[in-house]
This record gives sequence, structure tokens and C-alpha cells, in this order.
Amino acid sequence: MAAINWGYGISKPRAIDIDRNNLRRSDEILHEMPELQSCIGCGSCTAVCTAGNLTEFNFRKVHTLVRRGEYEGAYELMNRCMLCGKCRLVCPRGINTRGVVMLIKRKLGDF
Amino acid sequence: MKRRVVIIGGGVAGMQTALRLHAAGIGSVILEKDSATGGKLRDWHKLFPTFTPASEVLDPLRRAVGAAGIEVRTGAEVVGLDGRGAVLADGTRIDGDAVVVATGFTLFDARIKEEYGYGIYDNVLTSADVERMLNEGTLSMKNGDRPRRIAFLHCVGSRDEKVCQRHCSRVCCVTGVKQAMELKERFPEADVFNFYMDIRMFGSGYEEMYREAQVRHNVHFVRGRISEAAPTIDGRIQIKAEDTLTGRPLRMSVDMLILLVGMRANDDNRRLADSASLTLAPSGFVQPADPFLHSVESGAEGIFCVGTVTAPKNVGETLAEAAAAADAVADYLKNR
Amino acid sequence: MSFFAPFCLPFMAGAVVMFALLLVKWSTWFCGMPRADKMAVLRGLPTRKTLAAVWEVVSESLLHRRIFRINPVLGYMHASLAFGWFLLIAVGWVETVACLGLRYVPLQGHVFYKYFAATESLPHLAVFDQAMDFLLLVVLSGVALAWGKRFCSRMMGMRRTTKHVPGDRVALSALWFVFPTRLVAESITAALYGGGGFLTGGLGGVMEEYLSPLLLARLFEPVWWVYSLSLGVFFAALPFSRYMHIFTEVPLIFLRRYGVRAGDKESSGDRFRTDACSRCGICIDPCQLQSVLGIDDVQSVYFLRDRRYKMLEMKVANNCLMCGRCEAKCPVGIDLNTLRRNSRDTMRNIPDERRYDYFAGVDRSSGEGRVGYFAGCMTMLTPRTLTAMERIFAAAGEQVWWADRSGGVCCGRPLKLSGETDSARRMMDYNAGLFRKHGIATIVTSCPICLRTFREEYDLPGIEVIHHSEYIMRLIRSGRIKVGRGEEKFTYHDPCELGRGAGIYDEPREVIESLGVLVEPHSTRENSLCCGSSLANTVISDAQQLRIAEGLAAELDATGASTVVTACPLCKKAVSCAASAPVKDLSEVVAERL
Amino acid sequence: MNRRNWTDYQKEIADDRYYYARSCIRQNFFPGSERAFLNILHDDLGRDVLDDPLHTSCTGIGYHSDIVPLETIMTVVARQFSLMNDAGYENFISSCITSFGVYTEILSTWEEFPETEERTRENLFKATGREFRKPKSLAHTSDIVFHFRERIAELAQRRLVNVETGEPLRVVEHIGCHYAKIFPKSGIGGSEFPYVLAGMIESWGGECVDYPERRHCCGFGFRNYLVQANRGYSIANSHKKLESMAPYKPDFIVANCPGCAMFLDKWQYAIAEMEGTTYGQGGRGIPVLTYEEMAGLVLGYDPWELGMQMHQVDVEPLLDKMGVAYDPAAKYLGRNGKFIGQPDTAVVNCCDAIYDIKQ
Repeated sequence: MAAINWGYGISKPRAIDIDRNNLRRSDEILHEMPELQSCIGCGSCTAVCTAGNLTEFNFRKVHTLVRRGEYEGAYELMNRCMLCGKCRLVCPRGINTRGVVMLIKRKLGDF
Repeated sequence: MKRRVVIIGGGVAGMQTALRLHAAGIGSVILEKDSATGGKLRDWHKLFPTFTPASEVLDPLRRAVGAAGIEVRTGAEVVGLDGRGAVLADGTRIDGDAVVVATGFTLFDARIKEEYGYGIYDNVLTSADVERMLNEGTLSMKNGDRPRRIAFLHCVGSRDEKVCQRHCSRVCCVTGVKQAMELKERFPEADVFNFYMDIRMFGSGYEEMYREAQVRHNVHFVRGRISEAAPTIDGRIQIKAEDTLTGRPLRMSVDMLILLVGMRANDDNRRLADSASLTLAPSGFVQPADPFLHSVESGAEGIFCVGTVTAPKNVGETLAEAAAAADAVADYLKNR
Repeated sequence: MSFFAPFCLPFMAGAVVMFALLLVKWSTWFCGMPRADKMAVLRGLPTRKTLAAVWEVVSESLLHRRIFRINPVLGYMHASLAFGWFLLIAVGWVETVACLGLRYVPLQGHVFYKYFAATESLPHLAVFDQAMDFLLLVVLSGVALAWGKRFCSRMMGMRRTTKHVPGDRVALSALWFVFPTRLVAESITAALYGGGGFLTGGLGGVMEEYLSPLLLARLFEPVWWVYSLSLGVFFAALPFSRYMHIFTEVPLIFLRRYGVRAGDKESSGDRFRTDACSRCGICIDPCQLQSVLGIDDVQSVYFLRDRRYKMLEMKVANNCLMCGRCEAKCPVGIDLNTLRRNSRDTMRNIPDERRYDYFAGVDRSSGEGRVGYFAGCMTMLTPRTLTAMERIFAAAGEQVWWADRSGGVCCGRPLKLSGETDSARRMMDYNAGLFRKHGIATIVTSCPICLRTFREEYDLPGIEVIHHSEYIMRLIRSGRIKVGRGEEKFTYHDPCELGRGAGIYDEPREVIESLGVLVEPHSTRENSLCCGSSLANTVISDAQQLRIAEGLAAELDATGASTVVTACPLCKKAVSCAASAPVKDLSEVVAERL
Repeated sequence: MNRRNWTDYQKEIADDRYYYARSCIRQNFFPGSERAFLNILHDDLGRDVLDDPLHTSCTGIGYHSDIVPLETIMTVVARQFSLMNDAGYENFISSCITSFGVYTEILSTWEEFPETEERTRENLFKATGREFRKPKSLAHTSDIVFHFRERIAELAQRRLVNVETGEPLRVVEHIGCHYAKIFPKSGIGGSEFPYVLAGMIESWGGECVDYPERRHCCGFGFRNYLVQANRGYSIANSHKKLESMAPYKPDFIVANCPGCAMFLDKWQYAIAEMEGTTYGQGGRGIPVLTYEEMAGLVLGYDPWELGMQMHQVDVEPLLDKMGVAYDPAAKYLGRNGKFIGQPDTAVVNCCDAIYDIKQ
């Protein structure tokens, strides 16, 4: 291939392409914790988050991305969580949020 | 002296009003523009949240109307009315002592939202199509295949400035959940995605249904509105939306796109309102005298309204309102 | 006199296998222990600790005093089997010495002395015949109780009995055969050759009367074979079964006496703990996951079993409230919570040095004072506790440094409980650094979880860590705050981490008694129930947590108190959902009466 | 596919006497196309069309790049109208989609906000002493070709059919954002299911390909291309379209807008260089035609006279398929027979380079 320096490349698409994403791990996560599907995205968890208070970590966003098959970076983001459990106390849907953090880390970290 | 009430519309609202009036010893005549009574419910499969077959509501009503000997005129389109009767399209006048407007609603025409491809792509359906096909037992893709991925789009023709339907149609959310469950039961191997702006589960048992759809049926709810639909090479439909919860655009291809069409006001509400000086709400629905104490009175003497002619309602609310309307009519006739 | 017969072989083989395996196992476990632990053992050997350990071995391994305390019937069962069998061996030894004088007798000679005494016409003494028969009867009664426990655990006052692995079943079956066959073998011997005490002799007499001598003669050798075989099978299976506890409890007692405990990381020394579990099942009953939710495969006994046989699953390890109710009752005194924690560590600890780099430079503390207040994450969600503490500090005229009022870093215990030990250390180091930086002398916290971590894990020289209940008690005692005493009835719920975890039972009670009347709930102090919201459990659902809280709330409501007081934000949240009386933090009820 | 919607969007198109406004990009990159349009209208269809040398750029590129202010562009547009008035014409036709969008937008703005029209009249008068009347009709040149598509079909020397197989050629049409996305009613068929090119393709025997990214922008996007920092985004959009159409194995792309034709053509080369992907049959790229070139081929014009040697992607495979006779030796000879120069062979012109070929 000709090595031409164009000064730019083809920008990566930002779209979440569910046709291309592999939902296997997402399905496994939902299978182990079906209650996660009942998230209505109210954002309470993120609002109280101890780690979110200090960084831009957004639990709601990360678990939603994981459910869409967007795994890249999710493990590292989940690692910002301190597992303090405040989110679990405020979730209106009664989701075991600490369990979700641990489950996502386990599935994405393969342990 | 035998009193007679003219009831315009032979759907569940009209029939129930007639039956309640009959129970109070007041006769009535039902004017139905279609060839049979039953209205929209005739084409409906099952009712939320109990999955009761629509026929289990409709058939007893129709039988009771027949048994009570209530006069039903089918093919009778009303073009004008006042407190003492209605005028039909052919010019005949039907006189009575009071008039009940139970003309119902119109389903939003999904073709207007052409970006969703209804009427263009074979496998884009409306919620009404799904009910009809479930009734006929013909629900499948156009080529007879079983869909592997289905998307529902909420709020088609509801809460949409662009098509002048600002109101919420209320029942589409729960219909979307109900149909998602029905489809999931029919096609367990299919993935079902509901694209929504808000999920409004206002009725008793609805929220439980919603959770059941999520947790037990694994229906995916994506908070984002589909912006457009396009065909793919293998005859599927590619849809685009923003996944607002992740703040990123989302796209996927589906085998079937189901548009949850909203309830809109009848086009001839304006004509009827003008002929009888009724008030219309900005949404085009008839505005009752007030929403609390006179919710079934039109404000015009001798004219009552019931059911979805005043606002989107579900079947249960409509039936209850019909009883209230009959009561108000009886009261009116007694005091006149 | 050779003291040998072919039937002895299974027994001899079994005994050799067992002792060899024990030796190999113990020495590998011991050698694999951290150096510090081994040194502690060596240093402890010549001290009084050794004597204390010997005494404990007698009282616990033989007499089972702790089980007796918890449940006398169960205690008798264990003692009759363990101590009874021990005496059978010991008295048997004395018997051979008494009969034959001081001379070498091989092991099987002692064990099967009745056989050799009969067949080789050795002397036997009636007093020993009677004594040995009595001991055999005691052991047999224990076996009978064990049978009964299998079929009806309630008889023992236990709701549940344990479920076994296949290795256990072999050993258990063999064990059940050992004493009945011994009875039969000695009885037949008595029938044929005479002798025997009231039991074997009596039964022998009955046999002689009703069975033909020919049949008895034919049965004689086979019965001794069966007895020897039972013993051999039991001994060979023992190292692979729960009966390993019989011997393993002994070194465990010594280790404990020498101050060697389970740690944050799994070590081979933990095998002395896992294998010392007798699977008595005493830990099942106090477990609220079992009693309230009917979950019956995660309790300590199953956890230790699964861990020992390397079939531990994450969902078993994670499904525990770590309330400590079972640990408080464990007759062997195994560090159940620590073992579970270090199992979680093995499963989940993935060191990541950069993980919490974002802590760098964070300091959101405010105020200045010698006393620091660390509310804790959960207290942020019980703001009334926070404002009550503010009022108390103001009333006492205390200058306070607020560590985390505008957000801080978690104490690290929740993460540690989940197994991520090394990452939790980063939080602990951060907070410890923060405390040291601000030059405080005392750190007060409202959260028992934080309290325990600060005390056990933090390196805080010169800083005293106290719970707000202790702090308030001191204020009241010293008269720095005055509270109005009324006739109101309070009940108090002991949070797990505060009571069983940190041993703070009396301070909150003293505070409450200075405000009004304290009525204790049915399960209180060391026996208090868990609220169910424990951060240690990441498996059960919110609905299940609520059911546990409802059980606790029912006990608290039953006291008829007008206010439920607790001293943990999590307990407060959990109990408030379920109790009909208002639930308040200790600080709130104090602040209301200032 | 149900095409009923296409009939919902129709517009009046004048039948004769057009005032022709050229396109900046088209006359620079596809000069043969504009020539062909004039020839077809004049010679083949016998219509009166004025190619007025006095008119200027509409300044749409500057306008969409935030360089030319609205008042200025309005005045420029007003001058074009004034020139048309002078010439005695009333039907304004534009060769460029962006110009068409600009004219439509300005006429509509004047309609909604008459004061802006007044100000424009003042500005134009101050600057040039001119006055103007608004055109009676406004159309894009493709609208005109669409208007005469059946007549062209009658005159056609060949059809959009593969002469070897007899199958209709599979054509991807690209309409250009400014044609109907700004004012759907101003485009034939609207913006969702535009019919202007599809109508030509169908009338001339081809088959229109409907693919998922059909409505997507070609990638030009003015500032997205013109600012180098954004150029990766520009090419990503073309890439997305090409990826989406490739499985349909189109025989060629026809573009409405001069910019789109240019970017869909030239980015194919850039993509091949950047990531080694070439599209089209045999890895030779998908030829990109203007609709004038398409009409010219149908009417039997010589491909080199239509300027098709100016394309990045070689058109010869398409010409072979259509059975168009051409002289390979004459490709780079100008009208006077002089050699006009030849570009280096690039990956999209060369079939022996090994690339990941997506058909």
C-alpha cells in the first residue's frame, strides 16, 4: 500500500452498531442479573456515586454501554467504583448495583 | 312519556351508554357509521394488562344491546347535531331528547411519518396491524419467515410537534409492552427492542407488566427515538436512533419494525363541533364542560360526550365513563 | 506370641495409611505457612501457651465443652463418640498392661486384645471387662444419637443437618459399623470362650442360648474381619472425609494459642482451619439466610466443605452477610469470616496499582479541630444523623474537622469484603494519610463499617478511633452535654459490625439509659440479628434483604418500644423500611434531648 | 418497495426558455457535463437555454463555510435574477445543488420576511444600480432532465442495460443534501424517497438500488472537507456510504450534486490508499457519473466528449457493459486532438494491485 501521509484518516464511526457488536457477554450478564434490564435510566445511582463525586465515572452510562455490547474501557471505568454501595440504597428499581459492578468486572475481566 | 336518546357512535362507549340508559328505563338509538357496532375494538386482539381477548368485552356488550332491543342504525354517518337530534349524511334527521357523542378517535396514519417507511417497506407494521394479524393468526414477516429481531417504536403520532399531535396517547406505551410480550411469546427466539422517549405506565397492573416484559421476557428498552428506517440488502430494516442513556448514536437492523401509533382526534370533530357549538381542545378532541364535575357534559344543552372523543382512554376507563354519561343523561332528562 | 491374625491386616493397613497421610498433610500445610506464622509457633512452644493448648485440646477435642454449652444433647453425642472412643483405646491399653505386664504389644494386639485373649488363652480381668463394656455402651449410645440426628435433626435441637460429600459417606458408613461390629465380635467371642462384661458377656450368653455353637464358630472369624475392615476403611477414608477434624482440631488449637490466625490472603495454614471443621452444622441455624430466606447451601459449613474440596463457587463465597452470628457459635472456633474473605480475595483480587490514581490531591475536608468526624458514605444518605452530630458537636463546644462532608473516599472495607483486598488498601492509605495530615487526635465515625476498618486496618499512630456512640457516652459522662431523661421506651439494635465486629455493646446502651428506658429485643448483644443490608453480601436481592429486615423489625417492634434506636446508617435504612416504630440513629435521639 | 410517496412530491417545471446558472465545482471538475446538458437541451430537445457569461458564482460554498454573510449572498442572487430579467428569461435553472438550495432558501426567506427582500433590493441598487424581478420558476438542471426523461428515452441510442446479460444496470443514485433536505417540497419525490434521478434511471432501463445509507451525506459537508482537521470525518461519511452500498454490487453511482459526484469518486481512491479497500467489480472502483453524463451516454454521446476521462475511477468497464463504443487511444486527447496529459495509474484504475475487494 502506498504510504501517503494524508494528514488525516478515516474517522471511526461513533454509532453503536448492534449488528456488529457481540452481545454474548451482555446476554450472559443479563442472564445472571435480569433485574438490570429494569433500569429506567433515572440516574439516581450516578447522582449519589462516591466515585462519581470525584471523577466523571458514570455507572448508569457504563452498564448501559455494556448492555449494548460496548465493552471497550468498561472494565477500567468500573474499576473506579469503590463498591461503597450508596447506589444500591437509592435505586428505585431495586437493582443490586454492587452485584452489577462485580458481575460486569468478572465477565469483562474473565475471572 | 317515552324518552329517546340519540347516541352517535356504536363502539364500546356508545353501546355501554345505551345499555346503562336502558337499565334506567330510557330508550336510545345508536347511529354507527360502519356496517357493524364495536368500533376499533373489533380489530383488537387482546386487552392489557390482563390479556383478556377483546371479544370477551365486545361480545357481551353486543349481545346485551341486541337483547335489550336497542335500535342500532348502521351505515349512518352523522354530519350535524344539536341537543335535540342529529342529521345524517343523507339528510335524514334523527330526533331525540338528548344526544350523546361517542364518536371515538382516529388512529394516527403512520404514513405521515414517512421516515419510518410505513407503507413503503413490507415489514414495517403499526400496532393496529399487529392486533389484526394476531387475530387472523398471520403475524409473520411478509415472506412468511419468523422475525429474529423486532423493534417497537413508541410515540408514533403522539407527543410529536412535527405532525401536530402534541398530546400523549397514553395507551400506546402499555400496548407496546403488551405486544412485545405477545411477540416474544410467539417468537421466543427473537430479540425485541422497544425504543421509547418515556414509558408511561399509568394504570393498575401496567407497571408490573412492564417489569415482567423486562425481566421475564428480556425485552430491551432503549431510551431513544428512532430517527429513520432504511432497507438493507437482505431485506431487513436498518434503524437509527440515539441511545440517550449513553449519549451516543445507535443503529441496528431489524426484521420487523412496529410503530405504536397514537390516538388522534377525528377529523370531523371540527364539523360536529361547529354545528352544535361544542368546544374543541387544542388537540382536536372535544373538550368537556370541565374535567372534574362535568366531565361527560359537552357544555352545550342536551349534548353529552363519552369515551375517546374527549381524550385518549383505555377500554376500562371508557366503559366506566359511559356509566357516568348515562347517569348524567338520565339526570338531565329528569330535570328538564 | 505374635499378636497376629490375618483379619488384622485391613486395620493395620488403614492405620498406616491414615498416619502417613496425616503426617504428609500436616507437614506440607505447616511448611507452606508464612514465615512469620511459623516463627510465632516456634517462639510459642516453650511458653505457657503450650500448656493452655493442651488443656484446650482435652476440654474441646475430647470433652467438647463448647458444644455442650450450645446444645447438651449434641454435646453428649460428640463427647460420647470422641471421649468414649479415646477412653476405649486408653483403657484398652491399660488393660493389656494390667494383664500382660509391661512388655511390647503391637498396635493390633491392643485393639483386638479380646480376640487374642480368647484364642491364645491370655488372662483377662473382670474389672476391665466391665469397664470396657461400659465405655462401649457409651460410644454406642453416641452412635445411636448420630443415627437419630441423621434422620431427625430437630431431636438435637437443630433445624438443619449438613449435607455430605461422597468421601464422607464412606467414612461415616464405616464408622457406624465399627462399634456395632465390635459389640457383635466381642459378644460372639464371649459366647464361645467365655469372659466379657455385662454387655458383651450378656449378649454372648444370649447368643450361646439361642444360636448353635457351630454357627457361632463359623461366624467367629468373619465378624472379627468385618470389625477390622470397618476400622481399616474408616482410617483410610478419614483424611479424605470430615473426620479429618478429629486430628486436625488439635494442631489448630495449638496454632490459635500461638496467635496464628487466618489472614487477608489464603495460606496453606488455612487448611488446618478448613479441615478442622467437623461439619457439625451448628453454623446453619443462626444463619438468617437460612432461617429467613431458606438458602441452605452457602453457610460456613458448606463454604468450608466446598473450599476444602476445591469446588468453591463465587456465588457461594459471595452469598454471606458476614454478620458473624455463625462465627460466634462455632465450637471449633474457626475464623469463618476471615476465611471467606480470603477466598473472595483469591477469586477477585486483581492488583491494579493505578486503579485509584484519581485520589491524588483530593481533599474535600473542612473545618479544623483536634476531633475529626468521618461520616462515611452511608451516613451521607442518612442526613439526619449528620445534622444530629453537628448539633452534638456544637452543644459540646467541640472544634471539629469534617473529613468527608462534601464527599470523600470510602473507608475501603466494602471493597475488601468483596475480595479486592489490594485495591482496598489504596483507599485505606489515602484516608489514613488524610487523617494524619490534618493533625487530629481523635477520629469519630458514625459508621461501624468504617470504625472497624479504621481500627483493624489503618495505621493511625496517635489517633484514637471511636464510634459516635462512644464519643457521645464520654460527652454525657463528662457532663460536656446535658440530656433530658424521660420515660420514653427505647429498644436498641446492635449492628453486626459494631457489636460482634468491634465489641461495642455497652456504650450505646449507657447513652440510651441516660435518655429513657431501654428494653432489649429477644436477640440481643452477641446474638443480635443482622439487618440484611450487609455490604458483605452481593448476591441476595433487595426483596430478600427486606425480608431479613422484616424479621429483625418484628423482634424490635415486639418490645413495644416507641422508638427503635440503632447506631449504623445501613441498619437504620434497612430497619426503617420494615419497622412500624420510628427508627432513629443514636445521635438523633441524643440531639433531640439536648 | 412501495413508491407511492414519490408521487406526493411533484413540482411545476417550465417547458422551455431557461436561464442557465453554472456550477463552480461542475465546471471545474466535470466541464463536459455542463456542455452536454446545453447540447442535449438545445440539439436533442430543441429547447431555448441561455448560458449567460455575465453571471457569477452564487457564493454558496462561502456561505455554507460561514465566510459569506447572508446579506451578501442575497445581493449576489438578486444580481443573477436581474441579469435574467435583462436577457428576457423567467425560468431560472441552476446546475448546482447547493446553488439550487441557496436560491430556494433565499426566495423562501424573502417570502417569509419581506423586509429582507427590500433590503436586498436596496443593496443591489446601491452596488450595481440594478433592479430585479423574481423568477417565475426555479429548477435544478436535473429537474429539467427528469422533465424530459421520457422524450430522452424515445431518442435513446442505448439503455441502462448490461448488453451481455440483458439485465438492467444497478444504479446507486445520490441526491445531495441541499436538493430536498432543506425544503422537501422543492425536490421531486421529497427528501426521504427522492425520485428525480430514480425516475431517469427507471425511464432509461436501469434499476435503482435502495440501500441503508441512501440518504446519508456524501461527506463533502463544506467545513468538514475544507478544514483539514475535519477531513477525516468527511471521508468517514463517504466510507460509510460506500460500505453500505457495496453489497448491492452497483454498476455505477449517479450523483445529482457536483460536489457529491466529486467526493464519491475521489474518496474511493483515498480510501483505497488509506485502508486498502477498493469497491466495485474487480476492485476497480464504482464509477461515479453525473446525470448529464448518464443522459449523454443514453443519447449516444462520445464518452470522452462528455469528459469522462476526468474521473478518478475508470469508466471503461461500465462503457463495455453498456456496449458504448469508444476509442481507448483517444481518452487523453483534447477536442483538437492534442494530448491533455495523463494521471499516474492509481489503485482504483489498476486491476493487478492486490487489495481487499468488496463487491
